[in-house]
Amino acid sequence: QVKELRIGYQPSPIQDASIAMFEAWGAKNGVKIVKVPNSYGVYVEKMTASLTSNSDQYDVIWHNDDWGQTWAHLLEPTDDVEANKFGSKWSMSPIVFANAQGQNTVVPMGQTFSVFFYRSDLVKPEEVPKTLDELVTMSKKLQADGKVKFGYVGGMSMNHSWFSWFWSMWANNCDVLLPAYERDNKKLAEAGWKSSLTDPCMQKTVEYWWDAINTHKISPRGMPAYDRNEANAIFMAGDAAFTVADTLWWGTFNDPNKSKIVGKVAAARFPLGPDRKKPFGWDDIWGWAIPKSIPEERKKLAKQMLNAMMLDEEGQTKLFKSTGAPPPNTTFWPKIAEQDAFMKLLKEAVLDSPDKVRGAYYFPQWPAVHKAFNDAVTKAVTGKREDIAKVLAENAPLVSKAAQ
Amino acid sequence: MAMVNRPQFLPWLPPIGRKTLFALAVAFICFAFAFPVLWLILTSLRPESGVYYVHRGTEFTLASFAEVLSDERIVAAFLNSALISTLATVFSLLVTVSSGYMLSRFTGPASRLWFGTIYVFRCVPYISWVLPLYFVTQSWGLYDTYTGLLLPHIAVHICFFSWLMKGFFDGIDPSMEYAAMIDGCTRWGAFIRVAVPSALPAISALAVLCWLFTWNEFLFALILTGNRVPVITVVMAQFVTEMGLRWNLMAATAVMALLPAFLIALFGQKYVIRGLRI
Amino acid sequence: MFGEQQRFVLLLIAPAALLLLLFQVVPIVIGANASFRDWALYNPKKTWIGFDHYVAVITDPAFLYVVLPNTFLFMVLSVAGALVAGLALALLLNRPFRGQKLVQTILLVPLMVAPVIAAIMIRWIFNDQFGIVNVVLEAIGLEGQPWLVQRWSAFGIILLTDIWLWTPWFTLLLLAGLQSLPKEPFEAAAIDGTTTWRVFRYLTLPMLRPVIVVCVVIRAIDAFRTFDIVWTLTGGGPGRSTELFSLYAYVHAFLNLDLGRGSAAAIIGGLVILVIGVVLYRLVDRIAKA
Amino acid sequence: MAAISLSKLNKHYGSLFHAVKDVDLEIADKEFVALVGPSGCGKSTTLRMIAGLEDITSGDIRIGNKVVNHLPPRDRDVAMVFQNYALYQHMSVYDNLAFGLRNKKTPEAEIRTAIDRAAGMLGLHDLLQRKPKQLSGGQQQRVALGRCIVRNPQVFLFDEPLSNLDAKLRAQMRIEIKRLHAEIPTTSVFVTHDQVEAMTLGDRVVIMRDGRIQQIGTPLQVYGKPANKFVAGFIGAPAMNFIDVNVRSAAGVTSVEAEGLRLTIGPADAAALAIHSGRRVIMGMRPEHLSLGAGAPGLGFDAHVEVVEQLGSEILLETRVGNASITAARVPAETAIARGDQVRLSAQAGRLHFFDPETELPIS
Amino acid sequence: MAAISLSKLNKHYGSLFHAVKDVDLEIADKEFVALVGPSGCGKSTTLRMIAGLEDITSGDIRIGNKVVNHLPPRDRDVAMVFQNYALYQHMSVYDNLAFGLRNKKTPEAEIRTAIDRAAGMLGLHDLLQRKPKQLSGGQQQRVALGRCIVRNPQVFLFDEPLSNLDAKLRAQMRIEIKRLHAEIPTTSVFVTHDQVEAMTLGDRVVIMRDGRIQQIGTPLQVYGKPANKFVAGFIGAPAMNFIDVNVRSAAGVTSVEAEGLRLTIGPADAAALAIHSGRRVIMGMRPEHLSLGAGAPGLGFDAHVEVVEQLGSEILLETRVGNASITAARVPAETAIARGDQVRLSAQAGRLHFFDPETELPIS
Ligand SMILES: Nc1ncnc2c1ncn2[C@@H]1O[C@H](COP(=O)(O)OP(=O)(O)OP(=O)(O)O)[C@@H](O)[C@H]1O
Ligand SMILES: Nc1ncnc2c1ncn2[C@@H]1O[C@H](COP(=O)(O)OP(=O)(O)OP(=O)(O)O)[C@@H](O)[C@H]1O
Ligand SMILES: [Mg+2]
Ligand SMILES: [Mg+2]
Repeated sequence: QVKELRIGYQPSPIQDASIAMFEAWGAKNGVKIVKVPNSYGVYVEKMTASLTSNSDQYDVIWHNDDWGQTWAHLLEPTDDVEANKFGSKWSMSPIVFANAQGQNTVVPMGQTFSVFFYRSDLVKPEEVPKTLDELVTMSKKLQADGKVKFGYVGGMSMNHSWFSWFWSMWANNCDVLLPAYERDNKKLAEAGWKSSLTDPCMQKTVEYWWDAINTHKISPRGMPAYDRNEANAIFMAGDAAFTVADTLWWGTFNDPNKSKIVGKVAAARFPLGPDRKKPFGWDDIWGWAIPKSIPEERKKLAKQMLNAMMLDEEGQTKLFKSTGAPPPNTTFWPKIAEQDAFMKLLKEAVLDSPDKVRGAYYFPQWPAVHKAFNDAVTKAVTGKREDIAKVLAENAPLVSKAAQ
Repeated sequence: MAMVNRPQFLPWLPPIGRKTLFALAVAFICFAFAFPVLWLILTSLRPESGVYYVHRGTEFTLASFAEVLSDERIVAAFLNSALISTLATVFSLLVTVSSGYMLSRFTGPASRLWFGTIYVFRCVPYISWVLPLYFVTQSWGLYDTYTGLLLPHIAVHICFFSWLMKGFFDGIDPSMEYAAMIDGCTRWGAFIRVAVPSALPAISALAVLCWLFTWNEFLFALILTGNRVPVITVVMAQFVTEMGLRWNLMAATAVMALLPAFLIALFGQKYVIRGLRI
Repeated sequence: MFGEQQRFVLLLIAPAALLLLLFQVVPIVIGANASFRDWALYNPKKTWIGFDHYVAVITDPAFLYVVLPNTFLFMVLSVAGALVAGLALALLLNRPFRGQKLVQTILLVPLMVAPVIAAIMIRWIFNDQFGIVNVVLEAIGLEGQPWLVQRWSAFGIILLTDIWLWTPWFTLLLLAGLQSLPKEPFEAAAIDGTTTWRVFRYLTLPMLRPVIVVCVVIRAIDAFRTFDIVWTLTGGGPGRSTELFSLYAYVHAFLNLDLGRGSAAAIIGGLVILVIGVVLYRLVDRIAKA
Repeated sequence: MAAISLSKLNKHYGSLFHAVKDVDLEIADKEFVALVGPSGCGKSTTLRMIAGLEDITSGDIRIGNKVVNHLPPRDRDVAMVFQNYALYQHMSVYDNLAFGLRNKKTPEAEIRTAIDRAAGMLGLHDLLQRKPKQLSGGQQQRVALGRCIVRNPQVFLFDEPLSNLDAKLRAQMRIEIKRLHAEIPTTSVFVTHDQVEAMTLGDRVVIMRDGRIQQIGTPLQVYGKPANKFVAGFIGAPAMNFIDVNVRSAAGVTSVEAEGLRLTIGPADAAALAIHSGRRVIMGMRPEHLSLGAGAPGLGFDAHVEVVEQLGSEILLETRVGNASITAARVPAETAIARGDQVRLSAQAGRLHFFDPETELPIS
Repeated sequence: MAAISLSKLNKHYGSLFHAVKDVDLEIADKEFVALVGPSGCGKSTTLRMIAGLEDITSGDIRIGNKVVNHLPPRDRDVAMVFQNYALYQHMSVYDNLAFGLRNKKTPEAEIRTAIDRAAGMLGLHDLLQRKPKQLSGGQQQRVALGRCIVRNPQVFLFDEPLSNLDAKLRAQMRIEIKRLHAEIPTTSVFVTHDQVEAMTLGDRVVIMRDGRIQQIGTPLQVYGKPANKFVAGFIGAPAMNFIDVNVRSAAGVTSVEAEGLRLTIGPADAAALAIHSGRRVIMGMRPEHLSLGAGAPGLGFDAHVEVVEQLGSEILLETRVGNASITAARVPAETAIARGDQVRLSAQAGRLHFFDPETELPIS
């Protein structure tokens, strides 16, 4: 009987590279790797339904921090995958991936987070804006010189809030829920799932974007509706000097087939707002998980495969080269950084940053909270400037309510 | 043709002006109508760096098509989609022609009940339906199989098509069927050998529409298939990834998917217009 | 004879009824069942909670004051728009002119693309930066608009897309209807000395009315359930201002993974359209019989 | 071949509408019966019950002594010609004719012979490969007849088969059907609303009204001795003239009077009329029994010509007498007469009909 | 009111089909002309050209001395009644009648008066609020007439307005139209394929065939002196019998012979026939001019009865003489006669028609 493992995933460069390692392992160990791609649009809902109905359609599935807690009780603990110890301690924190018994349920696939990209042909490294105000002045200067049409373009609409809303919020020492940066659900509950929308820091953030769009005109008026495709398209067309995007896009920005700004891109730390002095990094992982419902021997086989993947240095180096995502095994990072300037930069700007934030919250209501938050700030930024406080105040209870 | 069928637009214009104006108006309407699709075609021919700024730059390439076609799944998906659309069309019509016939020819409580059922279920939104459908197909072992995709596709059409078929049969004089029954046919014989052939124009109209609907259907395909039965819309959807949209590939695939639909619509429109008289 | 007829009637609908039962009724019943239970997708406790979800939905101000009005407005405008456009095009195609066949084929184009693809295309077309609409506007010296961040322009674009998608459908049905109208009343009117407008208003329109009403009922039901183009074009934004009822249900069931709440919302919507449909259908019946 | 017998036949549509009421009718083997009556009187319903296309509410139908109440149409061995022919549009004429036989699994060779014979009889040989749409009305009608003939059934049923044809063709097809029945004598029921067809075709004529049979009789009987005023008015073209008259019996002479008219009644009718003396009765005069000129004494009256209809062979006059309209047929074609003229008409003795105004039954 | 004149009127459909050929016709003011001919002969096309519903290929149409060739229908001041009535189904009878007047922006009060008058004339008063679907065929027909009357046009055009009615109603509406024309004399063109309608309604009858006019004349003229064999066969019901006969002139006596038949020809026809002696001609005998019995010497012949059609008032006989079919009308209803009988028929002297077999023109 041929041994086989079925991988439920969703086509993207990182996953493709990771699965390539599975396949290499499979070829050596006589295991057939069956790839079952899924559509992004319905991945979570279909996978959730599949997990709760105890089907054994998949042996290994794509996992993500956003729904780490939603699935934790449905997944096989992975504490016994030995090489997991090489994963990033921060990213694999129990808050994100542990089940009720405190067991880890993920094996990392790669680090995914965004960085601040700028046009290295227009801005010297030392001129890169360090603050939000500098971002405005620098942008205005570049626009006035006719170098670019806009200073900053980034995703803002729901599901792409990270690329503008979240980092700028963090840069103002702000967060979706209060207390800021808290991810312990118990403490958040104690605080009453308090929304930060009424906090002055949030008003500042919204006003910043309102001004950027309407007063300074360093960002396009349509930006509040942009998703990452639109923002990146404009950046890649050379129409903007700055953006925030996943590190993954490093490869794309430098692909002559896709981009008009090849070799003219560099990355840096996020500019900071007035309320934050210390720079920060933001770091999450994608991972693999094993459904609880599959037979024991396949769980074992899957764990063997994942363990091997964690130790596959050649494969992980390839993964980074082809995607720009730091590989899961942290012990390989220094070596890669020696050969690769971008990795060096990522290490400095993000991975080694002492001050890291988490991109999401880890409880099942997070999608609802995220949506309520995004709806609120979008409404505020597309309205009148003097109404911003009012709109935020009106919407704050909705965010808290969504969390409960 | 009689003159009265052509009342003149803008009678105060000289004929030449009227003709030009008419031609311009028609050209504009056609352009506006076809524009999104023309633009899609143009997009698919641009190199990946130009798929958003389509108007910037004049390089055109077939690279996206080449890339899409190099994926063997895409060919399979085309064949699958064609197969499923065709089968769904055939079976949808098989079941709805008879159900529409029943609604038209009989007026008992059974008929009223059936009509009510159809009507009620026509009103149910897909959202409350597809996810439980996923549970159902999964627990019956139909998930990601031809059958599991085909049967729901047929089920979607039952309400709408039964309703339309009823209208068509209402327009066909039943005496032909009576003649057949007197000529020694059973009711079934009369239905299959006489009523169905006379409804052929309507049936072919529905066939064309059904084929197009199924070919372009997204939601069911998305929810009910994995990798064993790739269909064209799902393959297209897979270009939407967590890391953004492969718009050039999606556009190229969509343009290729347009071609069979275009041919069907081109050759089918005659039957559609002839058959859709309700 | 009676037995045979009974059997015949049942057999005629048996395949359709069976399929309907298995693939529509059963799932819908499951959904309906979920709407009375604590049934989160990731953690289906399935404990009975009665009408809690329904209460939650109908007391949700967003549902009452944003979603429902949006949905009704969308339904009315979309149906009216597609009807007017479809009627105009049907009248155009009903007269012979050179290239009539070609024009007819072009007008069917929206039927040929998957609505989702069309919606993505239209979203790009109306992008404020690279969208061709703004490019053209700016080229002729007008100010480009950020179409999708303003409530009414976003709503308008959704409407436009929906109308574009569905106009061919109206055109086909109405053209078929026009072609089956008897021509004598029009000749009689020509002799009676009628103007083009009066012919349209007093003859064409009333004679087409049965077809129009059937189209309207069918389309109204579908328009009420519109989902994918809105989801693709605006996702209900900016800030929920273009959210329709099916998006509301979708967000709850699919995004928040709360099948119970989502189903309850969907069922409430289904009941609403059922009532509208029955009223409209009565209208059809009355008009058809008049 | 078989006799048909209907007894106490009733048909209700829904609970309110009673379409056919207590119909009793015996049709002999090989007899040709014409069922006639105004639109909506239940003729088609009756015929369709015989065919088995409509279930019966109560009563019995026998074909050849077998009760067929619950037999499906295909087992009754009847053939039917429909008003709109009901040809199978998607089949050639040949296949239309062969359809019934193929249903019985008749060998193709036999079918060919049967069709050959029928086609010869009806002159369809050149049309066998055409589709019904490519045929004229008369040709379609012949195919519909052919379809019945080839099956050689026990009973022929006709539901207004000629009413879609124009006058000339109708007369011609009438004769063809009559000839056909003579060549292949088969029990036949012919439904029509045209009394000329009923009279010329039927061995017997059945007149229906509002679901009830009014009279059953040979053509001469229903023409000459109508069972009631309705039948009298229905049978005969142009229709019988009805005039309200007062009966006067004086000095052994019975006469009837109306405005502008006073006729002396012959002894045969006088006896019956005598008891109505001084009362109002309805007098019926057939147009063909009125002639121009003085005629027998006491039977003439003056009339004012309103419309002159020249048929070539004769003239029809629409006249006014007092406030009654009276039509006269059989005026010689060459007569010089015009609208507005005053003419003298005279009735034929013994050809007058009288009806009781309440019961509408004949007085005799 | 106005005369109509058609001169050298032609109509081609496409390049191949020549539907109306060189039609010349003068219709006097207030005249009622009936246009009759078999189906497809171009009657409707001619009428529609007069109405302006069809463009003309060549020739001229004048209405009241004004050439209207290119005038749209609404400017010709004509009114038309269509075969299927063409009522506006969704409007009440009142609105149907008012529609034409409202087009002309006539004040509502005037419209009311006009409709009142027309409704009175046609007995429509109780129906004004109904929809056409709620009316019987005859009532719809009346509304269609009313719609024309209210407009008080120069010309009335009728396109087979009666052919959808049943026989009884047809006869009645015929009289109504005739009466109407007497009350409101208006130039009228009436198209029909039924020669009875044409004869009874028309002041003059125009017979068309294959797009060409065959004869124009009063009813008596076309009946008594048909311009060719086609007209002879077309006019009169039942249709004229045609028999191929050989002319024999011997010893001053001219006779015609066919199988089973030998008739001596009277002096009037003999002269004309003499030059055809020894050749074949076509003899026409109208059924109503044949009578049962011996008749005048030399005019009788034996016939074999094939079909007997009892009309009540008379009998129609279909007989066979040699290999010719001969129909006889006017056999008394009470005659005892049956299929298969041998009877003696005799022709009326001076009522025989003879036609040249090639030209089909009358020999006289
Ligand atoms: N299916 C039906 N349901 C209800 N009423 C019906 C039905 N079929 C016929 N009727 C009614 O029954 C009556 C008799 O109908 P039938 O068809 O027998 O009349 P008919 O004498 O054949 O008239 P016609 O000459 O118009 O054909 C009519 O009043 C008709 O409206
Ligand atoms: N629009 C058309 N295109 C081509 N041929 C036509 C058209 N209209 C009529 N015809 C042909 O012209 C001929 C004359 O038609 P028309 O309608 O005038 O006949 P008609 O004498 O009125 O016959 P009917 O008694 O059947 O109404 C017919 O052979 C018909 O087929
Ligand atoms: Mg009937
Ligand atoms: Mg005609």
